[in-house]
Amino acid sequence: MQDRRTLTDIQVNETLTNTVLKTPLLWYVILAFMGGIVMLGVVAVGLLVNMGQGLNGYNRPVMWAFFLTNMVFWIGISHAGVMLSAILRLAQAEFRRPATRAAEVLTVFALATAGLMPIVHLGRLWRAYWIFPYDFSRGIWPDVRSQAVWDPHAISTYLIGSSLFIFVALIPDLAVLRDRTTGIVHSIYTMLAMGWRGTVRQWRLQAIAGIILSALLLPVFVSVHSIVSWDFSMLVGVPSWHTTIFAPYFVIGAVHSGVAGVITVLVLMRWLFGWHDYIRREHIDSLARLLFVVALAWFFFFMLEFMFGLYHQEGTEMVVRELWLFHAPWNAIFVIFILTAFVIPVPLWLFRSVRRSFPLMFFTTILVNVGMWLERFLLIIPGLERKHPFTFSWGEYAPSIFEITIITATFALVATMILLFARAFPLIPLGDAKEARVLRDEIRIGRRTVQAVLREE
Amino acid sequence: MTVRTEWDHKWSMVVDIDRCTGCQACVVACQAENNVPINTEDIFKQSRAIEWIRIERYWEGEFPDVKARYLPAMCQHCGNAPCEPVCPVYATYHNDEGLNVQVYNRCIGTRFCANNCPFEMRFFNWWQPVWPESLRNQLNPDVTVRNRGIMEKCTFCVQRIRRAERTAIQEERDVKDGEFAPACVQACPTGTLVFGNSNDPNSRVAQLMKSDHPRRYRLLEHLGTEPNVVYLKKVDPYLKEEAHNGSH
Amino acid sequence: MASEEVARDVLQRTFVKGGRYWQAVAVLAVVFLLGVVGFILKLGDERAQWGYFAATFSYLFTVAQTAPVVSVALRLAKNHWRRPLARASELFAVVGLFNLLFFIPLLILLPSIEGRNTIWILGVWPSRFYTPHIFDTLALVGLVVLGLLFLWTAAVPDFAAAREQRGGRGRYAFLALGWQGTARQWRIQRALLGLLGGLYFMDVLTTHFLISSDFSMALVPGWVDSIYPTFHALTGLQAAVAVTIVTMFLLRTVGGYREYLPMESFWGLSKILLAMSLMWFYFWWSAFITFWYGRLPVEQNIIQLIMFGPYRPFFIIGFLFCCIFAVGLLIWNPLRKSPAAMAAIAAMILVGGFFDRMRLYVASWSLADTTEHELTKVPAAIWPQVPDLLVIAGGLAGAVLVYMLATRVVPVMSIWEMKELRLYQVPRQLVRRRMLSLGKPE
Amino acid sequence: MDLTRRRFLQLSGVGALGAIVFNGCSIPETELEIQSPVLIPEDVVAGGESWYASLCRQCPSVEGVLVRVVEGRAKKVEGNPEYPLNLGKHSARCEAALQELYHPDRLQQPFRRDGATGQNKPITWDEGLNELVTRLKALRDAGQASRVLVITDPLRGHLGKVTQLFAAAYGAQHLAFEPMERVVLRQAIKDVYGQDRLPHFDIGNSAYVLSFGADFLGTWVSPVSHSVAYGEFRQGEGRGRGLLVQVEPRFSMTAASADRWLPVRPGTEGLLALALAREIIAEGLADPDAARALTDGRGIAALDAYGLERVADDTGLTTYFGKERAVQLIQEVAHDFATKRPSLALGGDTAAAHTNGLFNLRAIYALNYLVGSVGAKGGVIFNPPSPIDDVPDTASGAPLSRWQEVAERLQRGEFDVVITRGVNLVHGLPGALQFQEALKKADLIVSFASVPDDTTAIADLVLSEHVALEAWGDDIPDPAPGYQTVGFQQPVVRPLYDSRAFGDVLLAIAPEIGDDLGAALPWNTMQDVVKEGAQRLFALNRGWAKATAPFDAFWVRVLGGGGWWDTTAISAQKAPGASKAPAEPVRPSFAGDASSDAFYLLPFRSHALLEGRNAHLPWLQASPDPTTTGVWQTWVEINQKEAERLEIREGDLVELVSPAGAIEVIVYPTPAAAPDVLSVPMGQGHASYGRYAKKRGANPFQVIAPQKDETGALAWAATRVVIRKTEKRTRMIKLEGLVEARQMEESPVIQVTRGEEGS
Ligand SMILES: Nc1nc2c(c(=O)[nH]1)N[C@H]1C(S)=C(S)[C@@H](COP(=O)(O)OP(=O)(O)OC[C@H]3O[C@@H](n4cnc5c(=O)[nH]c(N)nc54)[C@H](O)[C@@H]3O)O[C@H]1N2
Ligand SMILES: Nc1nc2c(c(=O)[nH]1)N[C@H]1C(S)=C(S)[C@@H](COP(=O)(O)OP(=O)(O)OC[C@H]3O[C@@H](n4cnc5c(=O)[nH]c(N)nc54)[C@H](O)[C@@H]3O)O[C@H]1N2
Ligand code: SF4
Ligand code: SF4
Ligand code: SF4
Ligand code: SF4
Ligand code: SF4
Repeated sequence: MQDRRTLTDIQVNETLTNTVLKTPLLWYVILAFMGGIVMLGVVAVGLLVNMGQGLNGYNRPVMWAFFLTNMVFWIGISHAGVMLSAILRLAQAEFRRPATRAAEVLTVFALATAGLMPIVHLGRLWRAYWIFPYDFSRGIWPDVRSQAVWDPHAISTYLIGSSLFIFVALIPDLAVLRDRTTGIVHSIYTMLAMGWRGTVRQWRLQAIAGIILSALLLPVFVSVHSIVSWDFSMLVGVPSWHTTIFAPYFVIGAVHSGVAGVITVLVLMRWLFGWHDYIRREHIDSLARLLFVVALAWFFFFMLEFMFGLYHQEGTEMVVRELWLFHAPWNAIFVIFILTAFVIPVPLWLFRSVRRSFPLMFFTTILVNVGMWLERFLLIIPGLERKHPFTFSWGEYAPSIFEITIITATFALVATMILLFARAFPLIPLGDAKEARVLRDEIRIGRRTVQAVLREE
Repeated sequence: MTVRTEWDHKWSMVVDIDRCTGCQACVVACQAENNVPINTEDIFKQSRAIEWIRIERYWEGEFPDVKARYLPAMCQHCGNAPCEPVCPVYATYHNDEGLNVQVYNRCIGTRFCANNCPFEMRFFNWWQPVWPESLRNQLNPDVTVRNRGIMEKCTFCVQRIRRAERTAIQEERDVKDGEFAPACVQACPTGTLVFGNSNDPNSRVAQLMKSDHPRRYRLLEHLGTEPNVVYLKKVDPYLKEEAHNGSH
Repeated sequence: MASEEVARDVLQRTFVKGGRYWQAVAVLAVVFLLGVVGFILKLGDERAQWGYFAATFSYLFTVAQTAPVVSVALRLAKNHWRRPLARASELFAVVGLFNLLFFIPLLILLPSIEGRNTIWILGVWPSRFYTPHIFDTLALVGLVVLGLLFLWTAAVPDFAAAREQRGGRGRYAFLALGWQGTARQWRIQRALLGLLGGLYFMDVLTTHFLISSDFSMALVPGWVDSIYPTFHALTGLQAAVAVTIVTMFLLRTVGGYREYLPMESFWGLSKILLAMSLMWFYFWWSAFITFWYGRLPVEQNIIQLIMFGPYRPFFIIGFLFCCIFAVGLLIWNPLRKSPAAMAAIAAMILVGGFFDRMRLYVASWSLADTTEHELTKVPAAIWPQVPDLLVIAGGLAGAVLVYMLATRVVPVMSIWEMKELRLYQVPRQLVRRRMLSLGKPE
Repeated sequence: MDLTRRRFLQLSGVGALGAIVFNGCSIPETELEIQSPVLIPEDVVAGGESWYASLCRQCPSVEGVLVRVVEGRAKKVEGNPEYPLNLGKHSARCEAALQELYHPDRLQQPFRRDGATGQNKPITWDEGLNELVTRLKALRDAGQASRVLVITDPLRGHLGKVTQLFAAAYGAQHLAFEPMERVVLRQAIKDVYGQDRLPHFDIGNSAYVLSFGADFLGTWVSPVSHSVAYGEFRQGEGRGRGLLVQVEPRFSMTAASADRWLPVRPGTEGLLALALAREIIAEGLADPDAARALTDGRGIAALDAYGLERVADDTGLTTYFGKERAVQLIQEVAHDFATKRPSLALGGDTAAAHTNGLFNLRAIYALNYLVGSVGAKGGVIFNPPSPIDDVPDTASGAPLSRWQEVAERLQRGEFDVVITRGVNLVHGLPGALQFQEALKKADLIVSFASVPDDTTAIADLVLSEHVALEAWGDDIPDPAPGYQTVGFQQPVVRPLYDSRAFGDVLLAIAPEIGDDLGAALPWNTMQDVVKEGAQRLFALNRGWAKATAPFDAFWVRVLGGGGWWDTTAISAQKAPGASKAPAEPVRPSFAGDASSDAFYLLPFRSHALLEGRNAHLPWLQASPDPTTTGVWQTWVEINQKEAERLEIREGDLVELVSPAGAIEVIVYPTPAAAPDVLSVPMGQGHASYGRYAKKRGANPFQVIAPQKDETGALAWAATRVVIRKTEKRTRMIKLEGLVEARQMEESPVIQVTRGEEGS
């Protein structure tokens, strides 16, 4: 049953702008805590710059590890935004409405964080800008054959695109804020609202812009994670990475963790800002169903990846599978990953009661992301530990305190950025909330009342 | 203004495993020649020792029929080097003399190349290399001391190649076979390592790496990286069966 | 049209077929018999010569046995526009029975896995039978059974309607299984449809995985392409949508069901077809770029074998028809809204799909030595002989024939769903605009 | 590069295309453009370089080197291609001469150690020498010159001569110290071949080398010269591939390179040699004269004690291979040794380091008579005497018996002044001798050192010495390459610090101690001494550097060429022929636990650090052991199955306990160790030897019991130890990764062939 309450436009405006106009005390507490962790991370990065990557746990042959694992993870999370906003917008799915803004914001911040990871990982990160074709006079171009060139370009395209996407959707809400603030803040919102008056033409243009951006961003979203996957799958140097399924496997995995991340954030928002009337059971129910399908598909891809590692009976692939299954700590990580990313949460979502429970969805989606982080870890590191038949060089990897600090800080960073965003802009699109209210309908069939939505004929 | 030589050199190496005794002379020679940082105990503990050439020892069999097989391994200067296309900044590229060149100044330390090197021949400077002041006196002025955060690997002692070529230009002649050798080759007492211009059919290296040499093979040939280092198989007259002969 | 009228009309069209129908049946039967002649001519050929036969099998599997998934998936997604086309796609389950005929010779021709690098385990007895034989047969037969059960379950209310019309006796009395339309029966039917549909979907994926691995990839030494089964399944789904569109179009134009098949149904499927065509590129590219960039000699050879070498014309036709042209045309909304255009595009995709199957299967079957570690030499192309052409034509004709005969028994429009549609779709006025209110039953 | 319009269009065209199509398959045109500005520093060579010939002093072989000098700094040491011993090649140790030169802990001036506080006080050379001279003078004047003891490393060439002259003229005792001397080897060569000088083993021309215990490719006698020959022996052009069989209880580097490794029980090498002799004679493959001599004319009955089966049992081969195969192996080796000629038997290291060492070596070297390899190509080639007659051309450390005696005399206070140079007695003598305590009984310990070691640490007067690269010298190699050879050592850099050469100091103080000393040592500097030696060579008027011009031209030639040699000056001496084999074997005896829990302890010279003299050099500390790949530590190699049985794993710290003491070492289980043997590398365990060696690892001399051979030499392989587990663990530091390196079956990186193709 749907537990919706009829709200007026005024109520909508009041409650959804309360993050901006009336900040809860908890906001400051959490912000301070998260900000502190971010500062720790900044110090750690400073030390890395100063002393060298030796502070991390890397070695020969494990030259990539925690940071790139984390990059893949955050890129994964970032895939929720466009997935929900764009696809569901194009598909006119109603349940997307309260989630879009949060998802998009998560996208942008997760993406920015992801983009930081390979930079932090560089040996000479102060030279990171060399991967862009910035210097025409010297004639030194980046090598376009390198995935490390594709990556930053794809990520920055996606980042710019999705920022624009947020902004377009934000304009009407900015106008609301403009009208409710005074002083310097008012003038800033005035500038940002770009003269929004809510005329029919403006609404139509805004809707068209949203659809066009959705359609444009979709291929970008697929390509970003594909390219990230190619960082791995195109390498012949690491046989267990060199597999054709990586691109779609990474993309679907990203959607899996991303949608889970959005649900987590929605539940948190609901709790933090008290938006019980906007983020409702039916919303997370629908998202959970979507997640269920995605999880199945992802698992199918995972199985393929796993099977094909064994398919050829190549020693170099077999040893990696052997590490996964029989050697500590990988076997433990493998089990935890399978349990948390799939076995525990996914069957639970078969139950309506679970799908409609905020705490349970919160915990299951957290589990998913724990599992998905470990999945990336498992994909990346064991392959490097057992790279090639030169068994003489086989090694192992353990993260150092620096890596752990910086990884932790990235989580805090995303949280901090979302909190700051919430302080300046509404996290649920006001217009969408109102539109949803208008397009709601009911049909009577015999004695039953069936919920319905209005669609153009 | 590309550095051009008027001749057609392809520098290659032959490694006759049957001669190698694992004596490590080549290893230390390379470290002395190329300003390789000191591999301290800590560095070894971190699995970060840098040895541009290393002697890999593989066990075979069990006591008492046990064998130790030695593989002197250095950058294979692959003709189709997987490490090259992945470098975003052209810090590693192929030059026109068959060398896989590493440009330290360009490297930003992505370590992409190291991951894609199937031979595990690239070494990263995890720390700023340090020498006690007095030991810095030994550093070879022809070779850059690498900074932290960049990749390095065997260069085929490019500084020696350049010196020999420059001398040859001054004396208006071509570089003679055996006129110079990389440090490891020069050191190797058993003659395991042979270096030279494989484009010159009369050079020793070209003779040894002929495709019909009965013991010729290259590392991980099935990967198609076209290594520029040719190995000559170990001979073991007491081998139980003619195993390990597939090219895979 | 009122609900009662729908039932009467649809059943009428099921029971009584026109002359054109019978003419078509006759022609198809003749072509099928020619195919049988072709098959007999092929007996005794080397395995290499059976590539086209394998391609035909795979194509029928791809198109017909995947088609019911369209109905399954849309049902799960509760699309309101699926109702008119559900049966047309479900009905393809019957072609699966026919395709089993093709499967048997292939099983016998499959080379032993002795000396090959594969995860499959040798069978104990008799030694020629190993896991591919067992699992592939189980999966394929299971698929046929599940498909028929799914079709039956979905059609039970309609059989009951037919039974009523026929006076409660005869074969429809049996097929309707005592359907009375009680609330409990509806619940059971809905649950069964969900269950069988889910199982069918999974079995389709499994079978695509097995067939693509065992009947093509495994025959090429060194070809390890983890996305290939997914690509195979995806092309299957694309073909399934395409064949459904073509069938809908034929039903609309020559079958007389114009009123039942609204533009919206074509439009809905067309978007899916566009997505599939895009994914065609994506999956293909994922494999291609990995091989191409890696530059391993074996992978270069495989690219040569199945893309740019002997079967390049087949690949290009498949690539253009299923991907480039398809995407290029389908991005236009006016085309997507036109049933005729959609049918043309879908037909093109079906043709492209057949070429795609040929380049993959003929190439795989043409390799003599499957025990090598790697593909070191790309063999020359094998072109179809007359018997091959006969077999292809016979196979395709047989499949269509079986489908046409089935429409004689099973109503090709789902009567109960047409009724349902009329309940859940209510026109509404919102301010100044006419809208539809779409009921979403929980 | 001038950018024409056309070129610009070309470039932008290619660039755009390249961006669209990832042109990964070939080097795009543009890459060449990109290459041009990226000139790597190595492309630009700058600066001149000079190469000076000199001698390497990093190990007792003393080989010829060339040193690269740029801007007054030595940059690289390489083998001298002309030098007959090493022919341009060198060992890992050799390079590290640079690190000795630039060692951060080098003594920069003399020190006086305050006995009370233990504080080091820098002093000037004048102060130091003053004290020394005063002291020596006083003792001599008091008629107590014999209370002075001079201990040096074994010195050949003119430095040896100067030192000997000094000691003799003064009346002091002079002893040479080497931790693993060659007393037994010399005695055996003397006994069997009647030679004073070590012979040249002609491995390069041999078809079959049978080595007992001698790690001749690693550290034994002249490893680089052996290795150069070994390369030829294996794959030299125009010859078949030689076969190498190593009989050794430990899996040494040479065993690792051998075609067959026969891990016999320690001390039974001689037994096996005689069994082989018996078998060769029995098969009728032996040289008849030699066979007759060996068996005293009695036929193989004389060798009944060395029956095949019995020896197979006694050597332990039966235990490892099974009776049948063990017997077969011995027969096969005997047969091959006798038929694949020229063949060569050699022995040393562990074979000599037993209480029956001399028995073992005599038996081994006698084998060469049976196959006619004495004095023949591919066999044992005798060396002629030195071309300069009054300089030492053989030098070996004194045997253990002497050191025991010295220790006792020191304890009794019979020595007042002890002068040491280039020796680390505290580290290199068995701990049981308590030599450190004994030394401290002397009034004044004077130590010449460049990097202070354990012995320097207890010295009262520490005199900063030149390193070899700063000093003059020469060498009469022993063994020589089969002909007369003299190597010349010249300073290649100006001395870095306030240090002096040992020889120069002796020459400087001699006249001050007494006029007679001054007269006995009439030279001012070592340079003069060396030059005088050169003059005598010049006078010979032969050899490669023969010059008609004045001596100066000759001098420049020998300095530039690194030495003088005359390939025609070979030995004229004849071998005395085989002598009767002992009727009954001499069996080894072992100190320590005889129970089955105990293991034979086989200490071995580290390939880089040797007995410890190179432990202060970081390159050598970091140079992986050839078989274990261990670095920077002391480990114990133990058979994997034994380790499993004892439940110890790699990285466990265990104590090895012998009657002489105990050391703590790291466990390294290996497939290549006999079950009853433990081997431990030497080289570590310094209390002081610069920052890189200090307090690192353990010194096996601490557990070696002072067992002796009949020559009085230290039988360093005659100790048995038990393993005592500790609860401690650490990481075995090695180059090998974290997984035992074995090749993958389907993709071996080292391909092996049986080699029937004839290569
Ligand atoms: N890249 C670079 N180039 C520079 C400079 C720089 O900072 N960087 N600095 C510039 C400056 S300021 C200067 S002054 C010049 C210096 O340039 P140079 O005058 O070339 O100085 P050095 O290279 O120090 O040494 C010259 C040579 O003298 C030798 N030598 C040492 N002692 C003696 C001796 O007693 N007698 C004789 N005959 N030879 C001896 C050394 O071994 C060395 O080979 O370099 C200039 N060039
Ligand atoms: N260890 C060592 N010491 C030496 C020498 C040696 O070879 N080795 N050589 C000796 C010799 S020959 C010399 S000449 C001296 C040289 O000694 P210095 O005169 O100290 O020379 P540099 O070390 O080159 O430092 C010059 C400083 O000037 C700065 N600089 C560069 N360009 C400009 C400019 O346009 N304007 C200003 N204001 N500053 C500038 C540089 O950044 C640098 O900090 O060193 C002597 N000392
Ligand atoms: S061996 Fe490795 S580093 Fe050297 S060229 Fe080949 S891929 Fe590059
Ligand atoms: S580490 Fe340096 S050389 Fe290697 S890919 Fe990165 S930038 Fe290029
Ligand atoms: S060729 Fe030069 S750089 Fe390469 S391993 Fe040998 S010594 Fe080192
Ligand atoms: S120097 Fe020569 S023999 Fe010694 S380890 Fe190196 S390659 Fe082998
Ligand atoms: S073996 Fe090495 S250390 Fe010894 S003298 Fe020869 S080069 Fe020098």
